[in-house]
Amino acid sequence: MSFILTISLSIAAYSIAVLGTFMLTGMNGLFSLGQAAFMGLGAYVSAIMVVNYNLPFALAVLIAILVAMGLAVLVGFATLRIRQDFFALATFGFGQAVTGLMTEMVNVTGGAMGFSNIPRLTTPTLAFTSLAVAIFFVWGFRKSHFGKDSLAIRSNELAAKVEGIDVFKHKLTVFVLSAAFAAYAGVLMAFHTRYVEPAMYGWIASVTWIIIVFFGGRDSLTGTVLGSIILLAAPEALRFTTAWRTLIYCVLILVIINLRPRGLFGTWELSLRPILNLFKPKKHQEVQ
Amino acid sequence: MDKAVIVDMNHLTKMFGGLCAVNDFSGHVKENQIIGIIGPNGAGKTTILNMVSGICPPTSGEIIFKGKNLCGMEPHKVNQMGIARTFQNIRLFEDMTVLDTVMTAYSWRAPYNPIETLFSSPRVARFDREIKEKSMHWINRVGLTEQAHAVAKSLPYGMQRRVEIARALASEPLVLLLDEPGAGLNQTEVQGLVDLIQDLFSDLHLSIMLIDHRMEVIMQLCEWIYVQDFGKKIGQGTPEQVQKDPLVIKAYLGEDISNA
Amino acid sequence: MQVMVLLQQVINGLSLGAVYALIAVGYALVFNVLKFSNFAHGGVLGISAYAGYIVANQLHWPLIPVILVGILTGAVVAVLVELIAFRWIRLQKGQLVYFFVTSVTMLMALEQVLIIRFGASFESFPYTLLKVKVIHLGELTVSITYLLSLVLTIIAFSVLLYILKKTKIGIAIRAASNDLVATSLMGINVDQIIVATFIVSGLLGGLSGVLYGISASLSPQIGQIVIKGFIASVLGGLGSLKGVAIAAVALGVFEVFLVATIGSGLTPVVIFLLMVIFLLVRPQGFAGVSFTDKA
Amino acid sequence: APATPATQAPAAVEPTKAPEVPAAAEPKGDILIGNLQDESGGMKALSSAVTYAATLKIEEINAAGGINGRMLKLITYDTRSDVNEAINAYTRMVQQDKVSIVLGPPIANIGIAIAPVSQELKVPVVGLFMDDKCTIQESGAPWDYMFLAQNAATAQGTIIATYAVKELGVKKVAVLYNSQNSYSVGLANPFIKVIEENGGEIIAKETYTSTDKDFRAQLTKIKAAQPDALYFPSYPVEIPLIYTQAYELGLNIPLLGSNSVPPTGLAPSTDPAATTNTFYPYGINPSEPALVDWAATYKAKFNTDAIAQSFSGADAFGIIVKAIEACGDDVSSECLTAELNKGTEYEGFQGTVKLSATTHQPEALPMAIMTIKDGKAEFVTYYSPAGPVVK
Amino acid sequence: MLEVKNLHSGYNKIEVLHGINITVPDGKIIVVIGRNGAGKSTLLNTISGLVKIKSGSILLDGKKLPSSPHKIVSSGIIQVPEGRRIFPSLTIDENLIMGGYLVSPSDLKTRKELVYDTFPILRERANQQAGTMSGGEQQMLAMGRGMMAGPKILLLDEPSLGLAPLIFNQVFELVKKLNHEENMTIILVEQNASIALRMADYAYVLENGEVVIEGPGKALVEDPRVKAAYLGAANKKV
Ligand SMILES: Nc1ncnc2c1ncn2[C@@H]1O[C@H](COP(=O)(O)OP(=O)(O)OP(=O)(O)O)[C@@H](O)[C@H]1O
Ligand SMILES: Nc1ncnc2c1ncn2[C@@H]1O[C@H](COP(=O)(O)OP(=O)(O)OP(=O)(O)O)[C@@H](O)[C@H]1O
Ligand SMILES: [Mg+2]
Ligand SMILES: [Mg+2]
Repeated sequence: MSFILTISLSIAAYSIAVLGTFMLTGMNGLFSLGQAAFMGLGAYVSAIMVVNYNLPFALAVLIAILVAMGLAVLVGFATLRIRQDFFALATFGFGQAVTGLMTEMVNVTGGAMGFSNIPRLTTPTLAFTSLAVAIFFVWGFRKSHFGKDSLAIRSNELAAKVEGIDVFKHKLTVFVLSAAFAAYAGVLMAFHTRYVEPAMYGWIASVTWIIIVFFGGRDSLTGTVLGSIILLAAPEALRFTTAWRTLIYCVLILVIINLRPRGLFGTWELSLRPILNLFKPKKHQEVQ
Repeated sequence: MDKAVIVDMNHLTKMFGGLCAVNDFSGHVKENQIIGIIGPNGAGKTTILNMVSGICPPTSGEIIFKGKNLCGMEPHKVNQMGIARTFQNIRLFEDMTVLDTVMTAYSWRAPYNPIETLFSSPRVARFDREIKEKSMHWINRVGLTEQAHAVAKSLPYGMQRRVEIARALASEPLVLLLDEPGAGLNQTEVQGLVDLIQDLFSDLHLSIMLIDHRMEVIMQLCEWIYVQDFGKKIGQGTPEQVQKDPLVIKAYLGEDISNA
Repeated sequence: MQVMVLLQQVINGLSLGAVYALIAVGYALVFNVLKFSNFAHGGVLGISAYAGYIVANQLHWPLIPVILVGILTGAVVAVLVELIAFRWIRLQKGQLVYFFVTSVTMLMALEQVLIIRFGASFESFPYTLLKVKVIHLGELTVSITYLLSLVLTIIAFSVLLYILKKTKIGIAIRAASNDLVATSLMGINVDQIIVATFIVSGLLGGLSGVLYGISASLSPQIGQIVIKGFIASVLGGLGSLKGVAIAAVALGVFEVFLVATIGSGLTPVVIFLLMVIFLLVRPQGFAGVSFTDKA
Repeated sequence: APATPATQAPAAVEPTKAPEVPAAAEPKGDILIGNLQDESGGMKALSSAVTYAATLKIEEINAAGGINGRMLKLITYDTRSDVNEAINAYTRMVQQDKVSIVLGPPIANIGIAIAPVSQELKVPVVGLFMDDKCTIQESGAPWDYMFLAQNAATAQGTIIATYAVKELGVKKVAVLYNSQNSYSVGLANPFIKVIEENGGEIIAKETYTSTDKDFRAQLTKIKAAQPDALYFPSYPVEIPLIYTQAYELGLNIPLLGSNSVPPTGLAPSTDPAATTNTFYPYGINPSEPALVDWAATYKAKFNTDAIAQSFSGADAFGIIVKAIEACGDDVSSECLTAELNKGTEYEGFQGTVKLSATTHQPEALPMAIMTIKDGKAEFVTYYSPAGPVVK
Repeated sequence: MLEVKNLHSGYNKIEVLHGINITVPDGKIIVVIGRNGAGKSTLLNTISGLVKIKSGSILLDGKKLPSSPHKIVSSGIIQVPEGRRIFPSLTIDENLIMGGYLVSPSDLKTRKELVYDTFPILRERANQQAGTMSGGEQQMLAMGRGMMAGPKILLLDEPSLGLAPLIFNQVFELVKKLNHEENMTIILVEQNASIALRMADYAYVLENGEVVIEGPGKALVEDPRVKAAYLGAANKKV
């Protein structure tokens, strides 16, 4: 696979995880330091299913996502009712526990040596279509009442409760969905790099996705997607800066957030309406 | 014609640490009735509404609504059963327009799950359109038509109160709890509010529990009034009775009520 | 013999807890007062540790000046962090959550600064910095750096509690955390108050950085230990420094016992479960104060 | 409207069959050598050693007129010790920069991850990743393009285990290793195996994690088990800590280490009293005059001490250079790979490195057993799994 | 004397006040009334420095006011803001200490006593977290906190909000008392126009960010336009 395609494919896969974080942290203000662990779960479970148990890819993917969602339900159930910073702490602990188990269960996971010999099953088509579907899903989700509920809960939980919104259920739903996104991204990555190791899924990775969401703009889906592409491509683009690379990357983020405290794109959304309107017969013009 | 009791509060007590905010309060609201709760600051009025709306569970006592005890029920359940409220300290959502704010009150009725939003099924579209229309209706009712697309939090204080009322109405409740809706309105505007509540009341067959310190609001609207002081009920009755009650005058109204 | 091993493990746990506690104070100050997770505190800690290392290793300064250098560096870096990562956002009335984002970025950036400057070699404080390293109590040993941490933690906590509860500045710091606008309406210079908060937190960060650097060896990632401060702060309970201290020590003791019984591999799993159980039965945290906004 | 960046997906286009292997390099251009290292991550210290070593060598060669009149150029890409980044970087240096050979990192996980990619891109990697999996496939056959320039972990673990049993006479051994670190795990496993095979007994097996700085819990437990010796294959950050803490807890037994102790020993970071009774295997004997000289040049240039990876890195680079020289005008990946497969002997700092065609690892490279006196490293003997070796 | 001259101000792009002129002589009570959204709070916030001046000026004794809120406070202007804005996680006592941040320690004591005497409930609850107080109690606290500084000029934005009738009267008595006994200049924004206008030395009616009527308070009470728009309910017999 060509270099550009390799990179784009990783960006697409990671963007899906970032979209999960967008729903969870951007829209709902829930900070999870364990999202990467869900990615790891997706990666390990699917890889083990395919490599050790010869399951078909699609089935393995399904199982992996379900496992991640199931664990998200458990973690969410225990922690989403209590204070928000508890959620951050609990997800952090969960992430540590998951990577701990990955390291410990050497017979199944290969431990610190990682799990290799994964076949290359992630095609560019699969990755890019998946990203498109994911974006489309989040877009629809946000436009629906779930989006408004998210905003309401984020800014005043009590008021949201007294108007009938089941805040706990909502948060759980979002958390489980975001876990599914992360897990699926993990699957795509695992079958792309063909090697996974526990160290890939630490809390720093989760934090990176949070940064991406806020960099692009937590109130803008367009911003999140573009921010995600920019920041995921940046390390490659900045290669020429050699050892300064990561520092420059950090400075870039700091500068942008300082200049645009609501993220690069603020609340701006790319709209296809003007384009669509071009194709619409004149008489059908909507009356606003 | 005797109306049936819709919310029955029995021996409600709420302690905060050593402080008894509400002490053995009993009372009820009947169908299509407006009752008032008055009393000095800190008397426990808001706390009563908080208990009814599920925000703070009573230390003891029970609240019967539709044959069920609301105590220990979560706020969203209480709302879904048909009790909506406004807040004394306004609680609006950051960055949301008036319309969006009001629409969220319909969320829990949505018939679709998150996955369906992906396909934008007709159900999703239809529901969203319907609640938009309904929400606009409530916004019109409280007179905020022009402000529908303004960010709720940037509105002047008086209008923010009306956003809260619209949001509560959008829950399509049987019982409406209003905590000082008249605060921050001038004397002419207060009259407008009274008329609004009166209209809503008769159109929607609501039951209303009302807290206010503006006597013109309470006296014009309420059929029955409970008077609280230091957490204790010190009197109840029709507006006329309460106004003449010496205990109430001493604890709450003061000798000279003409200014109020 | 078994008893001695057990006792030694208790000492080990308390020692580790003392280190965590000192790291947690500086973190908790900003966390409790300004209400956001200031991971950049880790960066402050890291830079200070290296600053102490430079004067200890290259200029051969003795312990006390080395610690002072660390403390001062901490204050300076913390103020810089405030200027770079928080000031602008605050002036533009940005939301609090962005502080978390910039603070983590700042942690990474400061880490990178260390990597660029020191990443190519391994550094440790010279062992001669501390003349006596351990105290022997019969068969038991207690490390001096840990004792130092313990004593300094207790002092830092007491001073901090006093400042926050009893002095005007301290109350103003807490007021600022509630409502910046209302604080300025009291005639308080909010900028100064916030800088003051960061200076205090930076002083503590510098102190813990040097001490941690001495007891552990140096690596540019040293700042990530701030996560222990985060854990302790959340478990401690919002608004309570005492709770944070207890939580930090408890964390140290648990870690040591779990490592000694079930091994390091499964320790995070059990810690996670314990944490969840603890949060479920005691949502108000160790300190037991819970503040609920009134409806 | 959906915020789909529609422009994002020229997806379906399969990679056109771009020549995945660079054609024979244009005459007289620089010879490009890829260098896959951690420059901004946690393993920078190890990686830099390799880069520095290669840089020194290149300067030497280029100053002497290059190879066949062509200059060598190192293209270094940062991996941040991140596997994905490493794969991207490798792909990039192969496809965009058209390097014909790559100097690999001293990190096993990256070696393991790169191996299947190298099988596709067909550009050889010579590195220091010590785990067997980096050079040998599941099937037992070597990865065609992966080469290891120092003893594999198995060999290293075996040598110190054998030394411990045979020369130090230890029976009951404790092991303390980092279960999250492939280097540590990779060394601990063969060590344990050899000890047990030789009638020894592992009476305590304790692990720690990468962020740990406090090993007292484990050491207290180990002390209670009363072993004859403790083996701790650890990274350099942890070594002084383990020495110090073991000493403080009164663990007075031989401490067996791995090749991450700095060649100069542990002064001034660690109390010499804590390091007196210690033995570890080393790829080189740092007291050999040639090495001392080179280490001095190295230090003068980079202002940091040469470590084990500097020497083995220099050897890895030397092997690459030797292959390039052998290929003459045709510095293509095919030729270089073929050359590396020939098992040519390379005289390096580590001795005579001869890459086996079946494992792509050096054939039986004896190691120096080192000890520490007054904080300084001291050579004891050369040793191979079979016993002492005289060089 | 405080003079607001041709003041324009507002939020971002929206201009709310369009050329306001107000004169506040020392020792007087000035009342500002107006409908919801007329710009009353914006006016007070501009004086306090919370809202930026777009054009025009605000002069205190002939000198321009400093630009940052805390400096304006040190020049003797204190606002009791709309919606109370007490510090919820601080205790009552600490809230009051904050109110007297710029006051000397001995003054602090006496002023605190004054506040506690005025609102005994605050003394009773001195160590309660302010956020858990009832709405009216919080309003008393906000008022008390404003008194702590002993300002030259006190800006009150709807101080009667949520107060029970008895306390309500007490607050207005307090305003008069502060004005008489401490010679405090007071700018009062109040919805309860009839009572406010009666105590005003001079009053302004704001509509859509402009002063539409002004005059001595007593005169305005009788003004038919004011009666119709702002005193509606007062005319009805309750
Ligand atoms: N969460 C809480 N913790 C401690 N005390 C509380 C809490 N909530 C309310 N209180 C106290 O309970 C008492 C009753 O408060 P409540 O808000 O019900 O009064 P209210 O009658 O609504 O007064 P107002 O007319 O001023 O709004 C007050 O003294 C208040 O300080
Ligand atoms: N933060 C803000 N951002 C944008 N517009 C605002 C903001 N605050 C107030 N406004 C607008 O400024 C105008 C004046 O508001 P202001 O709060 O000054 O009115 P007010 O006279 O105090 O009303 P009330 O009697 O309801 O308190 C209103 O149209 C309001 O929508
Ligand atoms: Mg109330
Ligand atoms: Mg106002």
